Amino acid sequence: MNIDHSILTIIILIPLAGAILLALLPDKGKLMPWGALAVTLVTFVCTLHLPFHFDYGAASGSFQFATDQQWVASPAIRYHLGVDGLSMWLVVLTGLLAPLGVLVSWRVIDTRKKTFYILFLLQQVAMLGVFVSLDLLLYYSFWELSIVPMTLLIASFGRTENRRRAGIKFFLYAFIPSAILLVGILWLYARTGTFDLPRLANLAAAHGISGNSTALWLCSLAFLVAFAVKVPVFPLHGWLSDAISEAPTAAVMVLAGKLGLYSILRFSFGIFPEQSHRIAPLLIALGAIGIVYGALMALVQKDLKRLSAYATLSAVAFIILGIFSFTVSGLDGGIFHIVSESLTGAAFFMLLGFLYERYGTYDIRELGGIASRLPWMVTMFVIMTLSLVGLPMLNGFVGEFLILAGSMQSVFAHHVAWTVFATSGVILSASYMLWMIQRVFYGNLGVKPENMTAWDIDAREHLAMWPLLILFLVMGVAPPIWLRAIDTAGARIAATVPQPQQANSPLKLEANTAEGGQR
Amino acid sequence: MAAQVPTAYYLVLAAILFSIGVGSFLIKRNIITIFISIELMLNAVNLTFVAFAHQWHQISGQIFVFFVMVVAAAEAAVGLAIIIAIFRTRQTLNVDQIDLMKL
Amino acid sequence: MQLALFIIFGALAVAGALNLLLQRHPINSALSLVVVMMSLAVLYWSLGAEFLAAAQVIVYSGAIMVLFVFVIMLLNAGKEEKTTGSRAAYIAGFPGAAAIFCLLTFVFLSEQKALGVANLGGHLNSGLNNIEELSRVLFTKLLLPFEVTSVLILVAILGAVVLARKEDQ
Amino acid sequence: MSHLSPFQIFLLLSIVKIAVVLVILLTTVAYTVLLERKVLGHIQNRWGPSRVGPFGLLQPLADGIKLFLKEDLMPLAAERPLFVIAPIIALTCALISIAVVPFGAVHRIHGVDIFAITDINIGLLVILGITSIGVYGIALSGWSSNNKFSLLGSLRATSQMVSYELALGLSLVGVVLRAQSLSLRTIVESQSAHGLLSWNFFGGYQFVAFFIYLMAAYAETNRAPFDLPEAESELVAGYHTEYSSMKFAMFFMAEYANMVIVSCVATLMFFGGASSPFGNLIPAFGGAVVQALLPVFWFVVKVFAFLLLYIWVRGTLPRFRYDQLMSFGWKFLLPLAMANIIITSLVLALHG
Amino acid sequence: MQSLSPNILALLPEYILTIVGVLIMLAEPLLPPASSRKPLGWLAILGTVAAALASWCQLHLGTLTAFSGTVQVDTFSVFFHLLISAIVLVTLLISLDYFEGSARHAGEYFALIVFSAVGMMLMTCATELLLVFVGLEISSIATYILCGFRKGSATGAESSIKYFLLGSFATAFFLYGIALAFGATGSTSIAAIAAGLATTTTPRLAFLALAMILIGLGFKVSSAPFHVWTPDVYQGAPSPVVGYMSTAPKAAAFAVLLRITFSAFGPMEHRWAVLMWILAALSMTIGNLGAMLQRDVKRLLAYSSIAHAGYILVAFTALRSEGIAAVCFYTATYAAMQVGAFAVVTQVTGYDEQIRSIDDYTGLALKRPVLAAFLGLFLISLIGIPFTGGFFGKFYVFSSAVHSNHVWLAVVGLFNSGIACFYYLRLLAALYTRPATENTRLDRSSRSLGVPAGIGLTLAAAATLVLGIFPGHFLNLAQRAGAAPAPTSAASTPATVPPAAVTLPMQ
Repeated sequence: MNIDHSILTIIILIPLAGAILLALLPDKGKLMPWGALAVTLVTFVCTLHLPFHFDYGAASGSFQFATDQQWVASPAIRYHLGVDGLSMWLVVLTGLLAPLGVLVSWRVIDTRKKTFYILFLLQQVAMLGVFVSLDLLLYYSFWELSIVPMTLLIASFGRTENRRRAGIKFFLYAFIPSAILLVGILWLYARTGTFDLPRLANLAAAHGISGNSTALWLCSLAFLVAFAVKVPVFPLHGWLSDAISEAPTAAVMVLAGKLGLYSILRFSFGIFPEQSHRIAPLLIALGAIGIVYGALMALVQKDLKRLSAYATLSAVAFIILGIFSFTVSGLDGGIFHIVSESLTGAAFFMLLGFLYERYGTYDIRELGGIASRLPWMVTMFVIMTLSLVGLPMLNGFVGEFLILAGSMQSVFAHHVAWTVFATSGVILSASYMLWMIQRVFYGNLGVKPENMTAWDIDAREHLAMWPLLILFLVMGVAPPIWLRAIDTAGARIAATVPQPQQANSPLKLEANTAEGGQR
Repeated sequence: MAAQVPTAYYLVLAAILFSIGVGSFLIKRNIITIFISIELMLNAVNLTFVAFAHQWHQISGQIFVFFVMVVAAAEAAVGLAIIIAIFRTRQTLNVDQIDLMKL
Repeated sequence: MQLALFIIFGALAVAGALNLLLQRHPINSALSLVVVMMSLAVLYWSLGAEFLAAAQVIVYSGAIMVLFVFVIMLLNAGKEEKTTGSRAAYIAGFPGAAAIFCLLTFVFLSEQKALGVANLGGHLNSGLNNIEELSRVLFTKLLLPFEVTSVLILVAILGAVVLARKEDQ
Repeated sequence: MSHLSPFQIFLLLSIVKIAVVLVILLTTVAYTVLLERKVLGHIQNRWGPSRVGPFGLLQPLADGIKLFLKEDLMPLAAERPLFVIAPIIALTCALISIAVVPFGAVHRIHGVDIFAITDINIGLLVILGITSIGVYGIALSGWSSNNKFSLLGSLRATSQMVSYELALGLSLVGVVLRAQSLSLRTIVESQSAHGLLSWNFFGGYQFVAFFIYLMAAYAETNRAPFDLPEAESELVAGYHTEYSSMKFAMFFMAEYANMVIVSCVATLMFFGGASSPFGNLIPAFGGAVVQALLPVFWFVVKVFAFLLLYIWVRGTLPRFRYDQLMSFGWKFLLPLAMANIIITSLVLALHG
Repeated sequence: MQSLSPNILALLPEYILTIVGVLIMLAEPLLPPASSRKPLGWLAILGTVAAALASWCQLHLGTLTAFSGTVQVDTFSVFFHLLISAIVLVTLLISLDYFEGSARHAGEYFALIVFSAVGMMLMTCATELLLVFVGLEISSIATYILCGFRKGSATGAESSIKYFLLGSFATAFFLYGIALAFGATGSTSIAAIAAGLATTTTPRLAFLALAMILIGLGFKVSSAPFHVWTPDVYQGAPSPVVGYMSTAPKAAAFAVLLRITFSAFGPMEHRWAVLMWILAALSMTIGNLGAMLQRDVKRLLAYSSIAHAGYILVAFTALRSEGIAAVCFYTATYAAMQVGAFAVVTQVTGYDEQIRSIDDYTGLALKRPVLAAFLGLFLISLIGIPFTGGFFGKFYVFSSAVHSNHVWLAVVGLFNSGIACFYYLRLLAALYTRPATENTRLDRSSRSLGVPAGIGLTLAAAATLVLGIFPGHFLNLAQRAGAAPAPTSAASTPATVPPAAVTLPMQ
């Protein structure tokens, strides 16, 4: 039997089995973190199977490593898994971040380790499930499931007394829209009799879902809103700063961005192409506003965690801008940026976590002047910052550049003004990040560093950070490794747009680069 | 002597009794009286059954009434036992004072 | 005759029911209900349900209501007090009851034509008397409900025993 | 009377029947009291009433006049309407039952059966129903007197009557099963074929049922040995402590009227009612009038025998204790009555 | 087995349970007063298992009618038989230890539960409203008593009397409805009513009958606006009883409601579907909003049960077989999680029920992690998170509603389920957060989890999970139940005499 057909199931099952195993083992010493580390590493190794056996030349739109079995006969729910260029790297990314998450939690989590690691692994199961499910209901199941462990992680392992509220807030923000999403899914099923994504996409392309355009429009909105809250897109970000400032580092690393963005790309664009096109101008505008708003808010934060939350908001807004441009480069850039931003964000949160371990605070005013004491720390912070602000040769640049280029080319109205507006976000992000570095690491010694002795990055932390730092560089200098697969997906989505005057674009070159990588 | 009464009149009589029962159920404050109101409602239902049984020439309506009586007897036994139990613990039969559980 | 019976005993029943509603002492309410029940027994008889008329007197008036009176005497229940709850109940109770009454009456009177008229005696099937016919159906077609009633009564007995027994045993 | 319509005849005769029966019943009640006092006296080795009239025969009259002329006391704390209604209920219920009792063979004048006020097909149920209503009289009298002895007495009486009503009703089921009817006439007829031998008591093997009935009936009428509700030594006089004058007389009459009814029912159900104990052994003799009155004679004799039994029992047996009374009713009579029903129905089912 | 008469075969589970109940009743006074009543409990459990097996066997017998057509045992009723047996089983397992320490009439308790199960089972297989009524009363009366089973507790008696009064009130309406249905069609058998309605000359009467029946059964399933009794009763009654009475009688009542609406009043579907729409929307909204205000866990779960009744009512607006299947499935999942949740509550609070509010549950995960994990699972299922039964239940219900074009009802419902997670989460988060001050109340409940209760909890949890992960078989069963034929008027012909046509002369 070819392992290709079961690899995705294996990837999902390993963390699940690990969680069950941990539940049965006694919570003694470091047994839990070691166990979790082993499980996550094995998962990661399995995910690496995907890029090595991915058929880069396969027809655009085909799913690989697919398995398709009946789950429930009636209603026709199928156990349909598969990945394409869009999701493959996200799976790998999720696999990579998990062991890192275990490593950063090593010391922070000292009570109720069992609960923590079980929830963490379940969270991983849910995320992997979301990325590989091709059946709408299966997907929805994982999507909903992903909320629960996260809520519990926030509510039980949050930083302050505010944790319970933050957890519930996160849950409500995530759950209520997805309840409406379920109505949408049910409506689709009632119309078409299938939950299968490829079939739905084909039907959509053939305008075969429903003749009722209003209903279709409402349904697409149900989808989009649910995803947009999870991203979060600008006005729906109410949960983000609370959740990020409360959640433990390992949870924050996977909190924002990926799931929602992937879902928009996969489902909104896949099932409702026309509706997505129609709403694109609005989303472009929201994206641009989000970029600037996030950056401005980050600029005035006094709390590092909140600052990072707004930085995240700004970064995902970039991606929104890119993907809703519906150009090849915008989409490619968006997808690439999802991966790259996740890595950068993870690094950011990990470093913040390290800092907190040492000084017990996120308050910028209490820190300062630690560069001399913690040289490794500051180095890493600076590299991460440079990646985040989009320095060429690092990963952030590739994504941002492609996105801005793509949105310039976009066929939809108002784009140019918004793109220009959004570009200012790049400058703003540089300012708040660098200012943050300046305030935290240089200048006068803060209250905390003065009174506390801290150790520099230790071996375990090195082990966690270096893979990311290396990846920053590799992704910056050799994006085609990633773009090769991503482009198959990006191009397919872009192809749904009635092709207009793309030829006159001044930035054709970059798109070519991407296409070059495809071969 | 052969004056006939429309079945509807019997039904209206039953409706009157039923409504008085409902009103009494809602208005009365003494548990026993409330229970008595329920019995009145059941009686109204019985009258309806008998009237319809007469109209349809179907004995099953009368049998239903018979069962209602049996059930009412069983209910009365249990209900009054419960009432005695509550009187033992609370020393009152006023529903407004039986309010340990409120929001 | 039918009309006379209906008017006399119908009026008596309504009067009893109203008295039930208006009396403040539970024992008076209980006795009013006995009046209602006895009037209904006569009406049953006039509608050809002799057995039910007897059963009404024996079971309802003779057993159930005696039990009520007995419990009222046992608990020495006093007059109802007016409480804050009762004002709210008046506000909800009267309109509710009136609404139900209007609805029911409207339907009954509007369907009056289809419902036919009642005659004294009202024989169901000629040749059989009421009790024979009743028991014939009861022990053939409706045998199961009849048998199941024994479980019902068993439960009631069990319940009465459980509830009435003192806790300290 | 031919110028009267059948309905008018029916009405007229009915009224006459009711009046006659009522007078006879009340007289019987009055003289049962005298009988009781006399018999009790003899049992206790004394004379009993002997001053008023020959052998004291006018004593009931004197008692009646005395009660009638007594001051009618109305306790202050009593619930007035109920206090007044209670004895009326008691007496009315006691008297109404006689309406369905057939005290002679079917004998029609102008189509009207003259030896029964009415013969309806659920006669037995009517008697049971009316008996059960009678409880209200006692219950309400005790409660409305607002006197603890009365209340206790009436509580006792009520629970006693409710308890024994069950056994009483069940004891009659065997008879009904045999006769396959609830009409008292039919029940009597089912026993009249071979005189004494076909009575339910002998021929119908219903003697167990009869004893259950007898005991339950004694309890129902609050008579010794089940006369706890009015146990003088414990409760003053039970539920009628506060009653005086005519109201008291009503209770008194109700009690004795109930005795008469119970005796009538026992006669009808178990001893062939108005049928002759010799069946067809003795050939018919006398004219039509004698033929018509002979069953009445048998009926009266039987009822009288039961009344004597009542008095005899009262003179002989001590009173039960309350818990004994209850456990006797529930734990002995009731199961026995059920067993009797089961056996009777089995026998009937197996032997046709 | 084939040689048995259908009269025995069709009611085999009921017979078994009745016999077991009588045995328990007889054995109770024979046991010495101080001895444990556990053997009686085990006897009841054994009987329930046997009854469940008997129902399972009935599944292979096709459709049976018995007792002159008053009973029809088909996949539909077998489904509910199995469900009720399962609920009873778990309840009994949980209750075994509940009475430990003193006998406390536990024997009667088991007997009452078993008897009430008989009543409910009869309700689900009856095709004659008279039998439905008697069954309903058996189960109701038993439950009234069970509510007041903790004697000397004022809240228990209060809950009992409230349930009793409002339950009887509802019964009167239900009966009135039956009387009017009888008046409109001349029969009280479901098939005959359906036949009679097609030709009725009194349509208004029929509609009134339906409305009255809906009011009566609405009380029994505690759907708004007939829900007023629910919170008080649930709060005061013993916890294992609440778990039982909030599921099994509701399941039976829903079964009856299904039979009455889809079969008896099938011809009037367009009219009652509207009523159901309103009832469903009201129940969901009132239940969820009410639950948000609660601090007492049992009250919270009571309001949540109102909301769940609303979800189930949603399926009544759907097409026949699909709607029935959805109701069956949801009822089963709801039963699993609700019984489970109350099982945990039972374990936490014990007999004296001192641990009431959400705050009392704070930090349960630290003290009793296993119980907290169970409760967490049930709460997650109640919210409707995937891979638990609750999700598939909701999915199926709303999918059936959407399928018959009630999209807005689905929107209302799912929006409601969004609101609902707020209060479930408050409890869930409380379980998993460390209390600000040491929660001493929980220490008192630190009895260890007994084996029977553990089995019961595991069964409920397993059912919740299996229904969520592998719903296939069960859905299949529910669909078979949905496809069961409507009762036919084989033995019960409707009255053919047109009412007004015949007026017999006076005698």
